[in-house]
Amino acid sequence: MAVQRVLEQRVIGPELYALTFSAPLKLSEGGYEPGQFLHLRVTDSFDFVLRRPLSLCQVHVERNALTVMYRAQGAGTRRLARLRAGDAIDVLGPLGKGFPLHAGDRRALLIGGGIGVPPLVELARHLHAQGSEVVSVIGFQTADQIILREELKAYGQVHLVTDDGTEGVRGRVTDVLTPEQCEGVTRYYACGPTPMLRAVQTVLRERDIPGYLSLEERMGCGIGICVGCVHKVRREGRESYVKTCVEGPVFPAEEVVFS
Amino acid sequence: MAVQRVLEQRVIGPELYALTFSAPLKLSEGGYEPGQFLHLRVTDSFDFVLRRPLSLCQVHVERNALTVMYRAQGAGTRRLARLRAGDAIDVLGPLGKGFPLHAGDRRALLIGGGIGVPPLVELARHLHAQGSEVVSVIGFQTADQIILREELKAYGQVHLVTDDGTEGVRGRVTDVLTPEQCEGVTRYYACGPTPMLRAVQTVLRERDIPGYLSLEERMGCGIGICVGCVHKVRREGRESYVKTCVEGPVFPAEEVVFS
Amino acid sequence: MNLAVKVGSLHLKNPVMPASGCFSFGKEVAAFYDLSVLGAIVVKATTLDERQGNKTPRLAETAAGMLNAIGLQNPGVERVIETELPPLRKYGIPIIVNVAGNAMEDYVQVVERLNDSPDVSAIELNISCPNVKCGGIQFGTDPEMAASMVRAVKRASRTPVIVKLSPNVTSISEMALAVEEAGADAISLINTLIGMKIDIARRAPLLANGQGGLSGPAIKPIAVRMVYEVTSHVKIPVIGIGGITTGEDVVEFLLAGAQAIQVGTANFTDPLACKRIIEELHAYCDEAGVKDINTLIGAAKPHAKGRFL
Amino acid sequence: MNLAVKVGSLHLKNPVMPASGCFSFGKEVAAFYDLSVLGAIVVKATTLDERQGNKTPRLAETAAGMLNAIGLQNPGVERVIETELPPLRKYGIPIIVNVAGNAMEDYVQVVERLNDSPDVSAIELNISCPNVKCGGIQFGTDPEMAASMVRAVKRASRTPVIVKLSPNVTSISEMALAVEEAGADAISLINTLIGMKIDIARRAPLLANGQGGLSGPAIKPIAVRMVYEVTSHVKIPVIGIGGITTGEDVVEFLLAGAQAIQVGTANFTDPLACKRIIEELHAYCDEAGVKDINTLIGAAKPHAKGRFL
Ligand SMILES: Cc1cc2nc3c(=O)[nH]c(=O)nc-3n(C[C@H](O)[C@H](O)[C@H](O)COP(=O)(O)OP(=O)(O)OC[C@H]3O[C@@H](n4cnc5c(N)ncnc54)[C@H](O)[C@@H]3O)c2cc1C
Ligand SMILES: Cc1cc2nc3c(=O)[nH]c(=O)nc-3n(C[C@H](O)[C@H](O)[C@H](O)COP(=O)(O)OP(=O)(O)OC[C@H]3O[C@@H](n4cnc5c(N)ncnc54)[C@H](O)[C@@H]3O)c2cc1C
Ligand SMILES: Cc1cc2nc3c(=O)[nH]c(=O)nc-3n(C[C@H](O)[C@H](O)[C@H](O)COP(=O)(O)O)c2cc1C
Ligand SMILES: Cc1cc2nc3c(=O)[nH]c(=O)nc-3n(C[C@H](O)[C@H](O)[C@H](O)COP(=O)(O)O)c2cc1C
Ligand code: FES
Ligand code: FES
Repeated sequence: MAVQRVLEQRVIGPELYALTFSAPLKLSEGGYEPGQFLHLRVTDSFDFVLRRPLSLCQVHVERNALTVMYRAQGAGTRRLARLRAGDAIDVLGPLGKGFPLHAGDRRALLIGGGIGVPPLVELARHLHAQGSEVVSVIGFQTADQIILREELKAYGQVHLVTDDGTEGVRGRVTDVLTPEQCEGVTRYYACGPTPMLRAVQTVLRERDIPGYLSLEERMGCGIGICVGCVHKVRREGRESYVKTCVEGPVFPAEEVVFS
Repeated sequence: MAVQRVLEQRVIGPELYALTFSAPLKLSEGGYEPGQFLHLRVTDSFDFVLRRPLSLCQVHVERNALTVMYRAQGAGTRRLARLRAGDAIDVLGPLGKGFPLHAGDRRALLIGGGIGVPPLVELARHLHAQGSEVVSVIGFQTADQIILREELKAYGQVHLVTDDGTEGVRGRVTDVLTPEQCEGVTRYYACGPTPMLRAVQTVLRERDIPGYLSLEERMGCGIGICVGCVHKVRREGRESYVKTCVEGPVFPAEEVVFS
Repeated sequence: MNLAVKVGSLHLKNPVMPASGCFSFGKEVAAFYDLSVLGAIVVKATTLDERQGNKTPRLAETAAGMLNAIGLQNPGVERVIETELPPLRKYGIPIIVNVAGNAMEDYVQVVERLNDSPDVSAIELNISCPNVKCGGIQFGTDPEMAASMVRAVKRASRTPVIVKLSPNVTSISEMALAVEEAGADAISLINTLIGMKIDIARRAPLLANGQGGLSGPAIKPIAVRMVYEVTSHVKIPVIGIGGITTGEDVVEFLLAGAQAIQVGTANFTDPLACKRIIEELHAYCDEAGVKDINTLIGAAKPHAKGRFL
Repeated sequence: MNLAVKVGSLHLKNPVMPASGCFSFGKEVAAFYDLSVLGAIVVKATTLDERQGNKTPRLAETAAGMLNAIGLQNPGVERVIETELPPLRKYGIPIIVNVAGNAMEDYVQVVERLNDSPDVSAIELNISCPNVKCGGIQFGTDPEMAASMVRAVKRASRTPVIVKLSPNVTSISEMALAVEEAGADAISLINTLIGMKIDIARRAPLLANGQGGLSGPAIKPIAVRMVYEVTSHVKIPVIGIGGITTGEDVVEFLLAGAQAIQVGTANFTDPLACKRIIEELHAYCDEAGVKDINTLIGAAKPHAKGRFL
């Protein structure tokens, strides 16, 4: 953790922002995984006693900088959107367990919904680098919400879905997960709203494809001391609440219990 | 009240600042008195639910701007000190009753202590304009705290006092209020810390000189609705608490009761 | 769109009114906007005789809130009736007079005197002021004393009696049930929580009175909880108070079960607060497609009729 | 300069310790700094059997504070003794175990089990958790029940018993006197205030549990007042808790009468909070010329010995 400098704040859509800041670690030495998150202090005001978790989206090794992409939906993210280049920002992380890579994977399916897409970019880069074929299925409410399509295309095929059909296929991401489409997929990785994750888990369990889900729970500390961020998992037949900030946010799909 | 623009923030000494912002009224039409105060909202954060009262120090009719001078002593004024030209600032006022002018006054004595000096500048200008002779006695803890000496000199003689004698006379402002010095004074005006006001009131009552004291009480609303800012006054033999924000901050010295 | 609500027999054009002690008797704020936009007006606590209140400092700022120890400074019921209330007539909105005192007889006498004023629409019984030695807070923390006070005042009053409760109790529902049972027409809550700030430079309590009442956004979660809890137990209407600063805050209190709300501390931060909040409430209903604000009341409760509107 | 204080028989190298539930069992924060800088460590509430806690969302942010409804999730006393406490030994600081349960027997059994652990320096009796149906809060609001609980636990415990009080009561002094009389070695206060937030989009309480406990800077004035009040009534030492974020906040609590303090929510905002606060406290004493921090304790009270130091 340390106070970092904002390098850039870019508007990437309606209420959508890309924030780039100096990294709190030496990126050339590694020490991060795709799927991890950064826990950002909004301001030094008591208006925000809790930090905001945002997924690591892009890593800039040359500049030793990190980019997160977010929707300014509530008070804290709206305040973050007021940051400008040169401002200070208190950054904790990268935290948590990211997406595990499996060297032998031939074909990886990446599934992202809305503001769940950002962590997939760095993942795609890593998968591509290890020689896995990357296929992305990304869904948005409507055309103007689309983010990161070009970035993902750099690593493989991208299937676009919108709720209202304004671009790409009309429908939900699961509509694209047909048996044909899943042909040859050795593993999937999904990040997005809970209803999407639940649907993806069900469909791909039927197709017998193992995968990972990145969960979104409200976080207090982000480091495992408040026990606020738990999600239910089933391990060895036993259900229990585990902390998504340290044991997650990414979990093997078969462990995750949605209630 | 309205959101104004900061035009300038100037450091004028250790933890001392001069803040200039666009006026919430048309200054060329009057509507303000020396000795009134501005009630500034620190930020739009809940860290500061109360505004901060600062005396009107200088009026810039050409730019339609106002200057306040203040010491960044607590959290709110320290936050104000972070404002920069171009920032927005929520300004209520000018509020309260300022220093009344008496056209016939030959010689006016202005007494200011520390950060109580600012409202005397605009007062000196008005007194000078109406033809009164202006003599100022201003006291500071130490030399580096001295503010507004030159500004006051533009309107008359200035006697400087410091607690530690680093500049001017060593001692308290009351040490300068000798019978000789008060010779011919028709009225006095004082602003500064309560112990100073109390001492000034005592000394000048002995010299039979009428005057005004500008009181400093903690304010909530600044407009008369919270009854937080009261001070005791004696009127027609009866003591009562009156609101310094609407009936003051300036009161006839003979009314003011210090307990 | 309908913003009008009823609090018992009082008809309010919207659920927003200033809280007692945070609006004086209205005339100062009238310089900022036309008070007829308000749902009602609640004036400063009124006692039988004039009171000077506590020594200063009376105010302190705290995180997202403030402490006050005014000590019920007011000109006494005679002058309130003679000089303070008549100018409010022209706004055509209900005038609620907050009543305080020491002994039960004081309260009853004030209420009787208020019966003679044509300007009073309701009284708000302040049995919860933490800032005076004998300011009625004992009536606000003991259910039986509260009930006997309410019975006495109800007998005496021509107008509806709203009982303002203190949050400084183990069970707010018990207090609420006691005053409902005793005949209260409505309940308002919460008054301030007892707090303190130490001036570390002087090594002494900052307020001259030592402790004071905590108000502002800091206390909102406690107020919402108490409104939710009380409205689950009593049938009389509840007026929510505590930290309300925006139109969305009003919606939160209505959803929790409040029939109307009061705005206190926010008036100090922003003299236009009540007017702005009414406008924000209007805008919220517009955007959220709320045709009648009454459909929001209690809608956050399980099985609430309004829940799935 | 001396920062060391005593809480009964416990010797602390400084008055700063993390609050229960806001530091888990220490190992996570140990990745950020050496825990041996702390005055003591207070671990998460421990119950007889493992508990899963409440559904999510368990957290909500409020003005200058937060609500939590964790519901005492913990691995149970066995695992706490076996796996959580031993790694803390190496820091050489007192380890205080916060104990919770439903019935009195639960508490007694946990305490008896803890007697066998060489790592436990004291227990903190949590009779004030608002977030579980039978989480002991009934013991925290009734002086007689609290007293009988304290007597039973004192009989059972090998180590000193600190009783943690709930602020959700009409009279905190009455509670404090009852537990002192029953043999408590020290008192810690305050636990969280009961609050609620409504999610206006969903028109339902935001927390899965409905209500939760309010903590953070918002509650500091209430906590300071209660510490001031309780230390004016009891003779046993009091540990102050509530919204502490800076070294100056610690000074405020000490001046109000606290012998030591705990830091809760601030650990979430800043994992280094306790360490930073200790450094700030050190710097404050340096600047203010405080040679022995004990001279600050209670110094804000009238006629306090330390008042004019
Ligand atoms: C591991 C993780 C990674 C995330 N990555 C991203 C990302 O890359 N881009 C992005 O736009 N969003 C991401 N989110 C969601 C993001 O954290 C929330 O949108 C954000 O915290 C909301 O804060 P706010 O100030 O806008 O809302 P407020 O309502 O003011 O927030 C109040 C509190 O609730 C929490 N909260 C509110 N909504 C959510 C939510 N949906 N998920 C988790 N906490 C919430 C806040 O963190 C805060 O503690 C991620 C969440 C998690 C858990
Ligand atoms: C009518 C009037 C005119 C003033 N003019 C000036 C001026 O021109 N320049 C200047 O430097 N100061 C002036 N002051 C004092 C100034 O208002 C305080 O220094 C300032 O409010 C302190 O705020 P803070 O955020 O630094 O302190 P904090 O301690 O954070 O303030 C907390 C609360 O206490 C109040 N408060 C604290 N100290 C004082 C104080 N000494 N007087 C009044 N309220 C206080 C604050 O307004 C706030 O409500 C004036 C005060 C009054 C009443
Ligand atoms: C300065 C001040 C004075 C108050 N005076 C009274 C009063 O006279 N009578 C009363 O019933 N409540 C009084 N209150 C309490 C408020 O009416 C209200 O219940 C409380 O402040 C909580 O609301 P808020 O958080 O919106 O301020 C006063 C509050 C403040 C801050
Ligand atoms: C997430 C969370 C969990 C808590 N868990 C416990 C607990 O297990 N036992 C307990 O006695 N208090 C618990 N508390 C209360 C704190 O120990 C403390 O009393 C309270 O938060 C006030 O301090 P603060 O304002 O510094 O947070 C918890 C508080 C929070 C915020
Ligand atoms: S966010 Fe605190 S334990 Fe996970
Ligand atoms: S500051 Fe509120 S009445 Fe004067």
